[in-house]
Amino acid sequence: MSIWPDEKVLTPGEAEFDTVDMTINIGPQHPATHGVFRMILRVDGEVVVDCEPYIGYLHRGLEKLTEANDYRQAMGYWDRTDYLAGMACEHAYVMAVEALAQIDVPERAEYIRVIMAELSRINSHFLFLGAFGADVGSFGTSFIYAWRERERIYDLFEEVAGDRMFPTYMRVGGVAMDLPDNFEQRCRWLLGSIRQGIEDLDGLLTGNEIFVERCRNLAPMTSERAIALGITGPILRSTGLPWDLRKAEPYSVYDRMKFDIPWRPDLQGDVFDRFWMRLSEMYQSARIIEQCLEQMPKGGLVLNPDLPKTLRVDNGEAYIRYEGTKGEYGVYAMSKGGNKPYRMKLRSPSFCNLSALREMVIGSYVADAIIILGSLDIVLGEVDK
Amino acid sequence: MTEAAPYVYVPDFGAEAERLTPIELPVTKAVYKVALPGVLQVGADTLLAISRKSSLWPMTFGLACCAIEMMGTFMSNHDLDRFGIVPWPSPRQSDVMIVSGTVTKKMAPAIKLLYEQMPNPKYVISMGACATNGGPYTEYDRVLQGVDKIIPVDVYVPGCPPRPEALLDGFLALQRKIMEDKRMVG
Amino acid sequence: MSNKAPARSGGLPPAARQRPRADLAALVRKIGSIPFEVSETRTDVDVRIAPEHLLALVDALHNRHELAFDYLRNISGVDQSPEGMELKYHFYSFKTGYSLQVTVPTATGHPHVPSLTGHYPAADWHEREAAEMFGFVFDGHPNLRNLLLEEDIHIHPLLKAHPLQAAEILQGIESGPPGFTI
Amino acid sequence: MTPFSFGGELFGMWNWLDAVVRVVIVVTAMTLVVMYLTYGERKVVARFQQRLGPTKTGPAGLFQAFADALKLVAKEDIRPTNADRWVFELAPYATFVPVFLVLLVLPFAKDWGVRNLTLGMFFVFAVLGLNIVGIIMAGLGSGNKFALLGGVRAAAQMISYEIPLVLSLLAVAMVAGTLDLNQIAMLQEDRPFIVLQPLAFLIFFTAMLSEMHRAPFDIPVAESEIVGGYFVEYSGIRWSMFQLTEYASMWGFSVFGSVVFLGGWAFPFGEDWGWGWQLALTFMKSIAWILTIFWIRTTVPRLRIDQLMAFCWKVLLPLSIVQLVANGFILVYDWPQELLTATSGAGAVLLIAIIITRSVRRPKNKYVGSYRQVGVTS
Repeated sequence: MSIWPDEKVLTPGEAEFDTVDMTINIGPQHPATHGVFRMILRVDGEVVVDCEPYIGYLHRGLEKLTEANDYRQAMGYWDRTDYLAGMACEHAYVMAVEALAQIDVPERAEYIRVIMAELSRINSHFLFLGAFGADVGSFGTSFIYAWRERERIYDLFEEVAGDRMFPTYMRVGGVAMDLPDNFEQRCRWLLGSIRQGIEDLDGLLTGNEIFVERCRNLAPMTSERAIALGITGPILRSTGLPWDLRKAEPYSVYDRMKFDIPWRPDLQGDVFDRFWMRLSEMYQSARIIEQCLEQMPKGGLVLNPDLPKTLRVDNGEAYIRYEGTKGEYGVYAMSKGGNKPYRMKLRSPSFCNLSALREMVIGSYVADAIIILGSLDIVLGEVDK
Repeated sequence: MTEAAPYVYVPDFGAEAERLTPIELPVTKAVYKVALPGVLQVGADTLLAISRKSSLWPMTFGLACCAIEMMGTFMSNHDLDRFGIVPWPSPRQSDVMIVSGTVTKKMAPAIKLLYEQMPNPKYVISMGACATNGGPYTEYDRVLQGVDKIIPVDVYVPGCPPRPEALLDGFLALQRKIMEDKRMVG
Repeated sequence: MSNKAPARSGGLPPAARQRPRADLAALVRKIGSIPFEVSETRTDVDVRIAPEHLLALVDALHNRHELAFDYLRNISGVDQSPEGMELKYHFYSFKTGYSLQVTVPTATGHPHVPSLTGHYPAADWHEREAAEMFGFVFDGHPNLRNLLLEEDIHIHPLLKAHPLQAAEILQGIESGPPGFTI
Repeated sequence: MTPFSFGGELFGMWNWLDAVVRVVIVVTAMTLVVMYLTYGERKVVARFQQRLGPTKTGPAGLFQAFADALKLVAKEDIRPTNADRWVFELAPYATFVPVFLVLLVLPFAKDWGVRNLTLGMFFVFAVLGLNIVGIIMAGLGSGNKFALLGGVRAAAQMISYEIPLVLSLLAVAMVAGTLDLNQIAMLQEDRPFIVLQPLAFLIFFTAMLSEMHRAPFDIPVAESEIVGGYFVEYSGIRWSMFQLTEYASMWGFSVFGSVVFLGGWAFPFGEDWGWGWQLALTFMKSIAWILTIFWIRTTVPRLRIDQLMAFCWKVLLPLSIVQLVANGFILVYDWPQELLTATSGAGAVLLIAIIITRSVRRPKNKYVGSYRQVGVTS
């Protein structure tokens, strides 16, 4: 009979009523896998018995190519890792090189960098809201609402830095060019439109009975288990542990910013809490941007004037931990003289969060496995490096 | 510590060569081309070409950063639905495959399989520098230097990532191409 | 406005000065039983230890109350080609806020390192990636298979010995030699 | 008598020829309506999502449906090797026939329709069960795991939702007293049955949505989970048959629903304004019905298979049985008709309350990590 899966023939010892586990291949091409991620689910009826994730379909040799280019050329590879928040990855890479080469960054450039990084964070969270709505089934309406704001943020990036997704706007020692003069007024208008966009998506999804029914109490996670598995970012905070690198180990000018980590007494790390966590984090990012706009020194340089022609860095190593959009975006850099980095390792948050997928998915339904994968908000460029 | 023999690095690539063999398209003859006499075929060709041109269904198949720009083209700012272009999840019901992103050698067999699953009058748009010839990742040997090494490509869209307008222009070019070679297509 | 940005202490992000590193180094030295040296990198305290004593050190770091390193941040391999390969572990403790780097050098032809999956489940994928990219062998790892490359491919791309691929130029459209050579 | 009256022959033709002509009229009307439903859906859903639907093909994209249809006809139809042949090929026709049979019985105007069976509603119940067979054939026949899952899910969903559908229609039949659709429409001259039986209307609407796998119940066709459900292996003309079935059943159910609940051709002034107004009435009501289906489809996410079954067996079924019992008492002791509206209205309010309370579910907070007591915050 053609319908029975041929993998497991009923051995005589088995009772004939014993159901045969079917393996489903949620293959590299699947509308809900946000890119090229493959997982083989062993399914008994609708319940997932075992899940084997396969990654590496987008392994483009980030670390090998960084060693083949010098410090300034390699930025083109690093902002293509988390391609939803290009500027945030550039910020981390540039901080790593500055820590190695011990270069100072002017005050105004720090503020510009924080504004751009927080806008990228909002940008990436908007795509999460859109994609998650589509995974749960609302046929793209949440996608379209999210994209209305993303296009406006991309327009602002284009005005400031020249390109929508990967502007390579940040330089070692500062920022490429100063802001256009109407930037502050444009940015305030954008923040208003972002807040309106978040309320629209909040209204569409959060209060929806079916959405809550699908996501509440699904794959809950405790703080200890999350820490042991290496999960960081919104997923760790949604388990109730308010740990954000921007507050735990503040870098750049984050120690002057007043913002709080979204926290509720009844957080239990399930899929709904992760959604709620990212939704409320966007309000905090908007708050940070407003404070940056006020505290930013008006004039002044945006690039360190006394930078050497070719950047040569003597022996040394550094590990920069940066609060990326998905979690702790760590850059381990080692240099042995010369203008090319000797070794640059990316500790990618999606890679670590994804390693916990198997534990969360076993025991849930097939439809839930897709949503749990969506709630991890992974970006394959970062997972496969 | 005894001086161990210097570690000789011998890469072995396993069964990779035959996984990456390119696909040749079989030339097919449409029924109406055989049945209808010559003069009527012209009308049928134009009608079919117009209908194919104005209802191109791409497969939702994003590989990397270009996929985000491809999604941006489907959304309300640069609406592809105006041209009758609706993204469809399954390869069986789609006729355009947009290869948007870096094609690695691990992903190549999957792309070939998807291309074979699509029904016959099918087209391929290679979006972005990575899909066209490896883009910024040319020096790494795990990346396939261009998707046209494994499947025949109709339209190349330059850029890294190309702007949504560039992909829109790619679709218009594909529509012109469909209208031009309407006689050969089976 | 003074156009020179106010000097900050040598470009080090404030995170590096977050916790006084002197007393972390002192605490670590108190683990007397194992031979290791403590030094400083630009951002963390570094402990250099041989692979045989790694498990003992990790036990001490994980279980001692005042150290309590319960978060394995990152495992990166480094190919110091003439004298063999190194592994860099980064730990962080949520209770005390310390972060520590452990360096494990391995001999040239013998890249065997004990696996930490017993203490930290997070180490599973990191170790598989390091094993695949550099050729380390982690003893005691549940399933040490290829993660980022196909199953039947046994190459270690991040080794310095692995060659880069020559960029193809113009794929044969030009009849004569192309204008430039790399 | 209007020329197309049910009983009499058409222009004096033989009986069977008259039936053939009526069927041909209904088929052409159906294909036209289905074509413009696909086009309408894309336009309306695009409008909900702040974008323009198809505008380039034809004056305002009007020929989009023809372009799609012609392209699909000229597509190469693929049959996967491990699909068994005849089950795979006959599945689309097996799903289409029952949906088309429903259209034969519906009264579009006073006596207009192919045949007016005195047991019209009973005929619709009987025919409804058949298209499950076609869908299961498609699911199991195409030898693809996603299709298998889709087919089995569709079977479970449609069989279980048929019972509340039938019970809610029985409640209306009790109130109307007849099963003849034409009579039912005529009885609603001054007061549509939705006023008398709001709970039956709600149950019918949800059950019908799940019979057509639309909106929150589109689990067999969930493209984000099992890519395309049971018709994942179909391409070209066969796949367009499935689309035809889906939109035809949507149109059929809208007209049937408007006849039974919203008064069909009779409600405002059907009797005395002639068949033109009656046709317009049926058309307007079914379009309104279809617009709500599109609206629900774009905004509401998808239910999971076990929640779907729980909702049907634990909520819809008991409510419809209570509804039947209440109707029985009221009609036997012929208490005033207003009591019907009261009981049914209370049931409708209860159903909506049950749905709303699902959205305020508290987390089962049994996972309290030790870090929370320590209160480690930075």
